[in-house]
Amino acid sequence: MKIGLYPGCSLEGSSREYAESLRAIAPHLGLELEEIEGWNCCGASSAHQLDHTLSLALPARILAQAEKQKFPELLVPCAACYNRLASTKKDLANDASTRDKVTDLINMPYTGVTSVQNILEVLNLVLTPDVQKKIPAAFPHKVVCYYGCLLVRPASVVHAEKMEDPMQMDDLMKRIGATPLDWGMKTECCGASLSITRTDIVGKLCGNILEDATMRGAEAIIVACPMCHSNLDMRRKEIERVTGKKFSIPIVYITQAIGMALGLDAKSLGLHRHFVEVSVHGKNKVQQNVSSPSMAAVS
Amino acid sequence: MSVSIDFGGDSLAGWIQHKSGISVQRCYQCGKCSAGCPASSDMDFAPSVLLRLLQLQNAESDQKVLSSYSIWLCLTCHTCSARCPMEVDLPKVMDVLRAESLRHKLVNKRAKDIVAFHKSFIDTIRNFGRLWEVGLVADYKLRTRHFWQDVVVAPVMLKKGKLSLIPLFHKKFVSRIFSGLRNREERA
Amino acid sequence: MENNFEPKIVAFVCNWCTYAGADLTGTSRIKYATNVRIIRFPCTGRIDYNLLLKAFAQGADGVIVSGCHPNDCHYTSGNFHARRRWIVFKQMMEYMGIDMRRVKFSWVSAAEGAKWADIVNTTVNEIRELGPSQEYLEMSRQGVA
Amino acid sequence: MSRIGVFICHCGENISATVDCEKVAKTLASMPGVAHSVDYKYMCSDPGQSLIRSAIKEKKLTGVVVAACSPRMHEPTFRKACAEARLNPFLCEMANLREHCSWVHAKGDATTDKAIDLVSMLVEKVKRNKPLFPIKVPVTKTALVIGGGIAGIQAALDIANAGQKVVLVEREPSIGGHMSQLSETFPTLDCSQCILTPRMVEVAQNPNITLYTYAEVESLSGFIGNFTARIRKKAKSVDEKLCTGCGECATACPIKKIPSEFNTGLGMRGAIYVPFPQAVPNKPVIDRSRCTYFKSGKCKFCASKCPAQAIRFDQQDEIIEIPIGSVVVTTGFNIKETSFFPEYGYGKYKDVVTGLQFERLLSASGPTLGEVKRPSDGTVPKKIVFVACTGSRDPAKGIEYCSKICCMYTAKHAMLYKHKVHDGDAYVFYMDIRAAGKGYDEFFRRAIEEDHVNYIRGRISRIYERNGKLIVRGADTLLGAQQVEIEADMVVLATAAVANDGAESLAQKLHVSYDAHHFFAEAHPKLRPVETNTAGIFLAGACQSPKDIPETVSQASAAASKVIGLFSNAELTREPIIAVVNRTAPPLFSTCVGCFMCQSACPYHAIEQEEIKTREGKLIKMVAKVNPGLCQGCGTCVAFCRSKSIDLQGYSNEQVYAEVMELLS
Ligand SMILES: Cc1cc2nc3c(=O)[nH]c(=O)nc-3n(C[C@H](O)[C@H](O)[C@H](O)COP(=O)(O)OP(=O)(O)OC[C@H]3O[C@@H](n4cnc5c(N)ncnc54)[C@H](O)[C@@H]3O)c2cc1C
Ligand SMILES: Cc1cc2nc3c(=O)[nH]c(=O)nc-3n(C[C@H](O)[C@H](O)[C@H](O)COP(=O)(O)OP(=O)(O)OC[C@H]3O[C@@H](n4cnc5c(N)ncnc54)[C@H](O)[C@@H]3O)c2cc1C
Ligand code: SF4
Ligand code: SF4
Ligand code: SF4
Ligand code: SF4
Ligand code: SF4
Ligand code: SF4
Ligand code: SF4
Ligand code: SF4
Repeated sequence: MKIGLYPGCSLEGSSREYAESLRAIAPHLGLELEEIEGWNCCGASSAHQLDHTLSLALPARILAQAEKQKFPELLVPCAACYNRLASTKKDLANDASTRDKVTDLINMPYTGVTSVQNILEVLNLVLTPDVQKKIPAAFPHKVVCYYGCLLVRPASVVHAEKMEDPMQMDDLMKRIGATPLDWGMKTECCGASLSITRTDIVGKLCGNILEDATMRGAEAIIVACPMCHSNLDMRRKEIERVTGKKFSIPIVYITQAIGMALGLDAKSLGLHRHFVEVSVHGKNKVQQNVSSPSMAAVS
Repeated sequence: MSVSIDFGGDSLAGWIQHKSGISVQRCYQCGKCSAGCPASSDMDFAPSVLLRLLQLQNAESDQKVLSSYSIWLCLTCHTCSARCPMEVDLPKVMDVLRAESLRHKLVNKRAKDIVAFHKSFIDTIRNFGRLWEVGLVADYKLRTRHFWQDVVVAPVMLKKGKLSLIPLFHKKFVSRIFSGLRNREERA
Repeated sequence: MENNFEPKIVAFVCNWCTYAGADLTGTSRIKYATNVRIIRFPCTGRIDYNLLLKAFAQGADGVIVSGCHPNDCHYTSGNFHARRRWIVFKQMMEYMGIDMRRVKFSWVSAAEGAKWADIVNTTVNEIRELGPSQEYLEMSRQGVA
Repeated sequence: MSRIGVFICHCGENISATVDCEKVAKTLASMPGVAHSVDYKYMCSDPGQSLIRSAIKEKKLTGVVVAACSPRMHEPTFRKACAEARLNPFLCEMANLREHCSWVHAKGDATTDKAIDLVSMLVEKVKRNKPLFPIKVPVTKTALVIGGGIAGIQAALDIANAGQKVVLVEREPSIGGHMSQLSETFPTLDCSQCILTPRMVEVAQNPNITLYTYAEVESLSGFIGNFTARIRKKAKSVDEKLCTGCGECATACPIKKIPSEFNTGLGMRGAIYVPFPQAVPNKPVIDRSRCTYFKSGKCKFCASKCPAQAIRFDQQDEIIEIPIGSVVVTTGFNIKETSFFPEYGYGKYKDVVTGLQFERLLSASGPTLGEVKRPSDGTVPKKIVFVACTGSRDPAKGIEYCSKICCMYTAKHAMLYKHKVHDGDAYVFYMDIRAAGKGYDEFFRRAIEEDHVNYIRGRISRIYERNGKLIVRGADTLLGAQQVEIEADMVVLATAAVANDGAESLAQKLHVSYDAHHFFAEAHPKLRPVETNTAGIFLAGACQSPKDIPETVSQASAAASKVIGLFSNAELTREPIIAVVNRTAPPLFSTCVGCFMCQSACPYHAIEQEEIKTREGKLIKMVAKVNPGLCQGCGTCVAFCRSKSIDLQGYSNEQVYAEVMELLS
């Protein structure tokens, strides 16, 4: 399956392991990724805070570009970008005058033919029983799946099948041999947009998430969003300061978990880039060369 | 003391309806939004209280809303709207409120960092076309003078290859959007 | 425009709401213009547009159709039919060359005595402004309609 | 040639003060067809009425117009006077000179002219009036009551005790409805079973009541006084005449793990079962979808243990037809399951229960014998949260209305819990307290003041489970919407009361209206609350809207009294103001072209299709036919008929056109 890819800024920067792991597993899933040309930032959680038109124009340009390259489908692995793109698509479809204003700004034709897909939708398609059979090293771990906000809300934009108790990620985990646990924080917010400015709030919210996951006996938290990942993985110090507790549970991208199940090596999945050591691995324990001297300074 | 703020002859509630089609009068103050809001306990007015203030439709409460800290703490997580029995789209209301707060220069003092951050973010996009995290943080620090914040994490990030010190320029992709927006503002 | 033009107006009203409302106008001694003659029907649902055409053909200058409020119909839904037919009504009447400003459709309940007086008075004033109804009368005289 | 008599009333000075009555009478006297025209001070007085009577006789009048007050006031008076003089009462009309003329206009020519118009208009009408005769329809004095909850029980008993026959149809194996599942009832806290069971037994024993349980109405045809009901008696697989209700069969049945409907899934039943010990009739039925024999052809343990040899595996559904005079619909309501509430756990957590399940846990005859225990592990919950308005008043979930009963039963639940678990904590999250009945507010205040239930004003955002506790996250809107988190052992959701399953299809079978939420619609919310729009069909209880027992019972008695009133006549007399489809000589038979526009327009389903056949039985055409039992005389059909084949007696086309012509002549 060939599909357009909009990586988004995080996947080039702080979350490059997400991109690395996605690219590493893609060939094994029969997924051919074609990166969209000349892409720009979608505006993420900031544009709409200050400027409504800008918050539509930035994603619209991306969508128009996808159209120009004739992508019927565009995979948007970052949940935040996905949310912005999908909601822009909806707003433009519903309101002709806004659409005119925005297409005028970006100076590109836009019809809305490209379908915007998040990582769960695409993985659900390509992780077929056939692929499953080929998985050499299943992923025999108790995990909790963390969806956060952006993959499930708002219902008018994201078509998650059960908004309060989504199961797509849990289902994918089962397919690679993991045991997804029921827990309380599946769709709670991690505080993403206040990550830099109110790190204390992020610390508190992430603390709740880590605590619940730990308490349920999960070995890892599976995520599909760079914002969730960086908050839960990199903000441990702040989390510990706010909660007064230490947490060692690793945060693993869904693509990394699938990569480990496929038996790919840690490096190609970018596991060494994590702040918190990834202690889970595929059944045929792959080499975990993740320890780096800086770990001590962080945790 | 209350300054009278002009919303084209309407109350702020009317303005919101005009801008977003949302009627704040639908809210029946059940508090379900505030109950689930992750930021509520740090807010000066819980989300449902903000709506109550808007329902009053007087200049004093309108001003309270626009100068509140709450509107800047809202994470746009949509927890509230997903569960609101009256289907009030609070995050959208928040978007309008923030724009009005800026426009009327009523931004809460405590929120200036948050506004600074969003401004830095947009500036980064304006300048580079894409987000360049080092640039964003530097811009933000210059704006807010919070030089030491995050300093523990950055070196680790650098070490783990999560930050790049040199930006790539993709400015051309967005320059038309920003110049278009500026022209629009000037025309307005 | 003739100043002392006294329009002839026919009111088709339902027995249960508007007729009773007009009774209340009387018992409350609220005064209104003498130009209106009420014809009683069981329900506005009974009124078909041919009757209105007939009235105009006979020289009425205006017509009032009034019944119960949407959910109060004595017969559950007769007035809904009347309302739904109203659209067709309107098109038909316009097609036949009747100025729709001469037709007033309203709801007056048994408790709205003052409203009835008000409707009569405004209708009379409006039709007085419009002057006598000529066109349809002419047409029907010439046998066009 | 018509000979119309015109009588102008002065009403003392009420009319004559502004209308020149003498002039009106004189003008009318010269109108063609008017044989007599006089004015008089008080027409409704005895001398006034005898003026009419003698004129009818002396002048051989063929019609009468009394120009006086509103016909809404004195039409019956004058019609009666005419009848006394042997003039058909429907040949009398009234012109309204008082309310519509003298009282609303000043004295003057314009007023008198209007009066003349009003009278002459009715003279033209009355010339075209036809003698009409009240319609008489016979009445079958048997009432059909559908649904055996407290509403059906009450209605059936009231009708039966008035000496009339009742057929009571209940689709479950026992009557009793939701009330039989309740523990104690607000606002008096008397035991539900204790007050209900005697009434259930009374139903079974009343000779005027025929009870069909495990039965449903297949169809209803006909009209008021003359319905025919087809009832499907589902096969119980037990011969009720032989069965003694000993219960050996249920003990013998190896299938024991079927969630009991009566115990809302908190208890189990067998494949052959009596829903609850006090059931009426207290005889089992076999649930064929669960019975091993019906699935695999083997077992029959029950039959082998039955001392009365009453088990009948070969029993068939039976359809019976019963003539019925009137129907009372009492099919009740249902409540939403916890699975309707994603944010409260999608029915995932065993200790999140509905109010009805909590009733079973409180009930002495329930699965825990009245001890409040958690369904998950049987421990006694020490902290319990009640959530009001769960799904009600929630347009996002499609239910805008207030379920009306839950404020009260939630107060009751919290109270009863505190009575049973003294050291327990009870919290109620609510939005408003709706406790408007007699003694209701006092009742709920008692929960707060005497039983120390914590009432918190706010809605719950979310519930999830952690370490065997239910984390309930709400807000206290009276404290600035401050967040509240409670670690509860159990949560009781006061879930929305909704229309019963099958309500919509039943309404369609009966031709009665229902609202957007499938509750049955009353004819008028204030003045005809227990009638439907279909004459002869009444309703009572929670099938009309959620309501509590006192209200249900009053409605049931009201509906019963309507039925009794109907049955108090040998035949029904109805005003002849109804529609008729014309009939002409062959070969046309009727100008009706069979378009049936009228049929779809009629709000009362009063128009039927009639086949016109040759003597050999060959179909000539289909025409419309009005059922005089159903027609209410609204005339909507007339306005729809393009071929002018259907007309309304008393307001015929001829009559109303004559009025218009005269007015504008
Ligand atoms: C949790 C809870 C607690 C309550 N507590 C109280 C209280 O304390 N005090 C109080 O006053 N009220 C209380 N109520 C309200 C009370 O239950 C109702 O007022 C009452 O049950 C309504 O009676 P009903 O006969 O109209 O309907 P139901 O009790 O629902 O009876 C309807 C009957 O009709 C039958 N039926 C349905 N459809 C058909 C069909 N198509 N054909 C044949 N039969 C059919 C059903 O099987 C049922 O037997 C409570 C309700 C709930 C949910
Ligand atoms: C301000 C207000 C607004 C309302 N609005 C609404 C509304 O919008 N909708 C609605 O449904 N309801 C409304 N109601 C309620 C409504 O008025 C009552 O439900 C209704 O009037 C009750 O009727 P009733 O016949 O029981 O009592 P009443 O109307 O009080 O009639 C009792 C009659 O008995 C007579 N009487 C009293 N004692 C004796 C005696 N000893 N001997 C002989 N005769 C006696 C009285 O003179 C009176 O005529 C309203 C009530 C109020 C106060
Ligand atoms: S949840 Fe909705 S109705 Fe309730 S207080 Fe919040 S906005 Fe208002
Ligand atoms: S969108 Fe904003 S107001 Fe709503 S729950 Fe999230 S943070 Fe709170
Ligand atoms: S008939 Fe009517 S108008 Fe005449 S006296 Fe009697 S009440 Fe008055
Ligand atoms: S064993 Fe026979 S007699 Fe006894 S209850 Fe069962 S069917 Fe009836
Ligand atoms: S035949 Fe059916 S009902 Fe009888 S005992 Fe066996 S399973 Fe039970
Ligand atoms: S009765 Fe009370 S709890 Fe039930 S829906 Fe109405 S207000 Fe809510
Ligand atoms: S509308 Fe007229 S023509 Fe058509 S079926 Fe009815 S009566 Fe006959
Ligand atoms: S008069 Fe009304 S009720 Fe009677 S048949 Fe016609 S439409 Fe039906």
